[in-house]
Amino acid sequence: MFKKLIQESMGKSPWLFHINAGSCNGCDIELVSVLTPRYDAERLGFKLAGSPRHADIVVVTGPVTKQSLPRVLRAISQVPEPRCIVTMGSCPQSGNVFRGSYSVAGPLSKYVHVDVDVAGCAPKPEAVIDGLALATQILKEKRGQMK
Amino acid sequence: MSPVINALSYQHFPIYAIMVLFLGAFLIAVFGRNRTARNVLALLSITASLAFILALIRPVMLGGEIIAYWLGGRVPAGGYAIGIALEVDALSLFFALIVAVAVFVSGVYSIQYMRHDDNEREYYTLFLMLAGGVMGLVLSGDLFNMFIMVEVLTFAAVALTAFRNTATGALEAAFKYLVVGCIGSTCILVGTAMLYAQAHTLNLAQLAQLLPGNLNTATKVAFALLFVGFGTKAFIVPFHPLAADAHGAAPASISVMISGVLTKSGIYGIIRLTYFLFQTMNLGTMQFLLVFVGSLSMFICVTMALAQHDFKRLLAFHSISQIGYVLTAVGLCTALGVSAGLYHAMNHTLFKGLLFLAAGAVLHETGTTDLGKLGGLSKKMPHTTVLFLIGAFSISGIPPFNGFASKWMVYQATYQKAVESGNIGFLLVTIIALVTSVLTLASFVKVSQSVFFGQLPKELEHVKEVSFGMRLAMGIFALLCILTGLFPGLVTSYITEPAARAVFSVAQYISAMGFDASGVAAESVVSFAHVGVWEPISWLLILCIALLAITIVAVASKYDNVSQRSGEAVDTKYELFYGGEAQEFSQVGGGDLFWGFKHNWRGYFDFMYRLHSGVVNDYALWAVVDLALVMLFSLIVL
Amino acid sequence: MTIVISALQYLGYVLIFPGFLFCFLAGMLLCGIDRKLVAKMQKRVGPPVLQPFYDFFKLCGKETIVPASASKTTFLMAPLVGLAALVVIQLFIPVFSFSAFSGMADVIVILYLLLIPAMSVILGGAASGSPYAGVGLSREMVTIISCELPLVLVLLAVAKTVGSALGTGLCFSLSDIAAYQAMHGSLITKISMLPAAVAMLLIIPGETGNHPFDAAEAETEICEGLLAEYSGAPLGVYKLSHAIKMLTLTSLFVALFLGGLGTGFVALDGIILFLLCVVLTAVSISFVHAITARLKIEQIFKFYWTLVSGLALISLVLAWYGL
Amino acid sequence: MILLNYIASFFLIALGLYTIVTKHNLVKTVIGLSIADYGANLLLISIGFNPGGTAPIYTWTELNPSSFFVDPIPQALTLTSIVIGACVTAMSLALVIKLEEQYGTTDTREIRRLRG
Repeated sequence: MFKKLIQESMGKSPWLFHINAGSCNGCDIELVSVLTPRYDAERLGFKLAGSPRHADIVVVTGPVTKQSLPRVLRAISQVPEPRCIVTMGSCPQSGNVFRGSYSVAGPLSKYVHVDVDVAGCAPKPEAVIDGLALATQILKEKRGQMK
Repeated sequence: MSPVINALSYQHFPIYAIMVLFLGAFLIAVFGRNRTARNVLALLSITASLAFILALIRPVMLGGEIIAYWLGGRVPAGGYAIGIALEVDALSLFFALIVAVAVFVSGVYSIQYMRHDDNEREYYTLFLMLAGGVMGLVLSGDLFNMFIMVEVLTFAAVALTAFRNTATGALEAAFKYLVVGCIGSTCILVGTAMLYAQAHTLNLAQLAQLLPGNLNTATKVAFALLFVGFGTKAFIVPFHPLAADAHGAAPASISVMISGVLTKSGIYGIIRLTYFLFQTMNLGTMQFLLVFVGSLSMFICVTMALAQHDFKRLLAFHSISQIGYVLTAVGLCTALGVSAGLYHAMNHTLFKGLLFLAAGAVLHETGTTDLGKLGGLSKKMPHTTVLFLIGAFSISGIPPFNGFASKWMVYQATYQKAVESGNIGFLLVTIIALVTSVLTLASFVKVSQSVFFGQLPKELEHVKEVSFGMRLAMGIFALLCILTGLFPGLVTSYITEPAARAVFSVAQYISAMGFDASGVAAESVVSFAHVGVWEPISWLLILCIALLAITIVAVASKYDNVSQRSGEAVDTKYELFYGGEAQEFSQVGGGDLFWGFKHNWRGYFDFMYRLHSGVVNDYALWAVVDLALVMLFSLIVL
Repeated sequence: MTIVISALQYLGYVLIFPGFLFCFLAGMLLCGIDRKLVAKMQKRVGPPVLQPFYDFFKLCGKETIVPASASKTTFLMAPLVGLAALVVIQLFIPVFSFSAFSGMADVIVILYLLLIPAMSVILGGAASGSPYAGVGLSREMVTIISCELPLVLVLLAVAKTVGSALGTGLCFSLSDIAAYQAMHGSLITKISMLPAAVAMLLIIPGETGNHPFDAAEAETEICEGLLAEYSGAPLGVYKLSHAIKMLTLTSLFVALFLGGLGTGFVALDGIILFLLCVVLTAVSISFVHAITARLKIEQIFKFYWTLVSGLALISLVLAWYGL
Repeated sequence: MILLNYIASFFLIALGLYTIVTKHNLVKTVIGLSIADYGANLLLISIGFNPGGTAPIYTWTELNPSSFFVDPIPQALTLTSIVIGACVTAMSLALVIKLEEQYGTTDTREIRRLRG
């Protein structure tokens, strides 16, 4: 019973940790707007956590520059299992307008398994919420696969 | 009765308890070249002294007997005491008990702790002289003997403070202590002389019989001189900077002696002086003096401690802060207050001893006590950490350790006094005491973060746990801390209340020596009634049940199934979170940990820092000003 | 046989009411209601009221990472000790006329018992070795110092008021305070106790570390401070402790100032207590949270040692002169 | 005559304290301590003085109610006190030498590594 309870809870209380991997700040602002009264993602249990140790979902924005790559990977590795990685905006998926730049190491999926991609430059808040909701479902599944 | 059996009667135990220590000092000075002989002699004499004192508990503490012992059988002739006397009532025995226990543990600790020092023979000689001096002081029934013992212990303490004279500040501390200590001793001598000129006796009991009611200018001045003299021994404000210097510079085992034993002898002197010799404690103004000085010591020293950067110096300031509690509670002149004060005095010896020994263990292994250079020792010295935490919780008054039990009684006593006397000043004292307690906690959080938790500096990678002997000594103190905290009822009814009752039975004290006590009021009705309730055993039981229940739930739900780094492989998962950066050494700690607090008090701290200038002339000036003020006070009030 | 029954009864107190189960359910609900209320005040929908339960169970299902530089035993045991100590405090606070373990601890003891959960957070954080925890520790300790002075003044004021009314001079026992209020009505109806009650309301968010006094666990600047390295179940236990602390402090307020509203039926009293706690939480935690921004640590100290202490001192002086 | 003794003894004590408080040289501080000590000793010996009394040296049989002698106790006390004073002076001078070696000065204003 407890296992089921925990698995259910896993889908209802996803805490976010936001990593800026060289973003232009457009997506960052959109992510914050998701938590504002208008969209209020907290009604789904979303909360911004201060430390990766507390997080369930890592939201990465920006094209993953060479400077930020080791830091992003380190922070992601410090998130306890089960965890989901969500890329937000087109940059971490493809590099967007920064593609081919000498300083860009992305896309992120070259280095870690990315669970959800939310495309757009910047994605609409509705899209972000949709992507995060999808991530919570994946989180729940991952929890189910754990012992 | 045959002489042998006579010599084994407990009547002789007080003098034995003193003499074994001095004899040990002498024998070590003569035969102490061999390490084994030295250790055996030292251990034997401190154990014997402890045994003699423990054997006296039954007749004196429980039986209520007062042992009057005339050296050489020279009993008073013609109503005047001509011989040297020892007089042991429950109060003396209480302090002797503290002394004996502290000396014993400190001695056990010394054997391992001082192993790497040279001149160990001199160390043990002086150590036992110091112990014997304090023991003689608290068991003496004679004012001049008290002076001699004060000189012996001051001398030994100064020499021991300077013992590691290559360490920073040891000589300086010793010199400052010597100067102000000698001013104090001279005060005691002059005071003794003036009392002798008036009463023509040096016997405490007879002085107690003659002095009250016959006060003139000379005796009033003598009171001030003796008060200041014993004040320097207790290091109460304004003598606290010397305590900080001396405790900080001395070896840890001697810091235990200075803070646990020497300061108590000062408190003992003040109690004897105010409650017995002059019997002035029923005066409101006299209570004010003690409570005022006590509260001042309590508060100034705790704030000074918060600003310290050195482990032992911080402990030294706390030592005086706790002595402030004792003096405040004793100064209330209520049965509960005296009992609380004595209880706290005992607890102070236990937990402060433990903390100093822990500081010594850190110094022994790392070679420094600078809070800014230490950190993360809990992984290297787990036992010392646990023992230190027990001491820290005790001194900060976290239940169920002993500091809480006695502090709680102090609050009860001060607040009760405030309500009974209708004096709002005592209310302020209660508040100061409570706030001091939380500031104490704060500075021990600072120490535990700066020394035992946080990150381990590279230079301390080689540190090991201290040897078993040192841990044993700390363990004894820790065990006593827990026991006296868990059974406050037993401690108060068998140890502190007889002692407190003795404080209020001056008439018995006088008549036990064979003097006429008809002029002195008989023992007043003494009530130890509390207002509050606190049952540590039940609390602990409930806590254990709760903790057990939580732990069972936690273990059942695989709480302890944690992932932890295996092997030495570097895995970023188990690094600390540094905002994504690689882990590097960054220890948050040191003296200024509580900047949020200090910022608001910066004016006060700047002022205090300028005041504690470290120049010996300034401290001497404080002593002289204090003497002048107390003299003025006693001339007006008494 | 009777011993077994009474032992079971006490075990029931510890485990069910007013011990664990009650603390767990009521504290979590309180926390959920608080979050919902703050959301409503900010014109948001807000999380479901049961959100703290979801958070707790989710955290139980997460991996617990012990950092390589942490002292494992302290790191893992500190949350459990803190939780147990909090539950025990709740046992000592009477539910109106009913008190599970009366005559075992008085208000001064409660004052000190409240330090144990705080110590558990501080030591647990310190044991993790994180510098964020070091900064958080400093701020947490200063917050404790800040709250201590006004809390002491409030408790002394109450002790004096009840004591002089009962003729004993002073009264530290919580059950006596409850009994007095049952006879003479709540203390908050006394003019002299009003400033103390207001002070106590301002102390509650400070003691629990809620907004705007949460400098110690500011997640935006020092990554939740002391809790920065905690993950999984131990973090869940800390979140639970935080929720129970809200319950403990609000029910302490009820015991000190709002006694005498009980009915005599324990179950009903429990519900009334909980409702009062909800109201108090709404006033002192949610409302303050919604309208203020986080204070700096030195501002917290100043606020408590001047304004709040001043209020409590007024009460104490009024009580002293019997007004 | 005896009054002069008392005045002198308190003057000596005050002088000693004055020296300790105002002089910044370690050796002078030690001298101040000694002066204060001498003052105390003078006070002690004056207290026991009876004008016209003989030395308090009697055998048991010689002692009778009419014998008039100075009080022996203060003399014993003074002796003890002098011995202690000598020890203290020796010790403090030893410390002064060591301090001079370590700090390179005997000025008390420079010897303040422990402060605050």
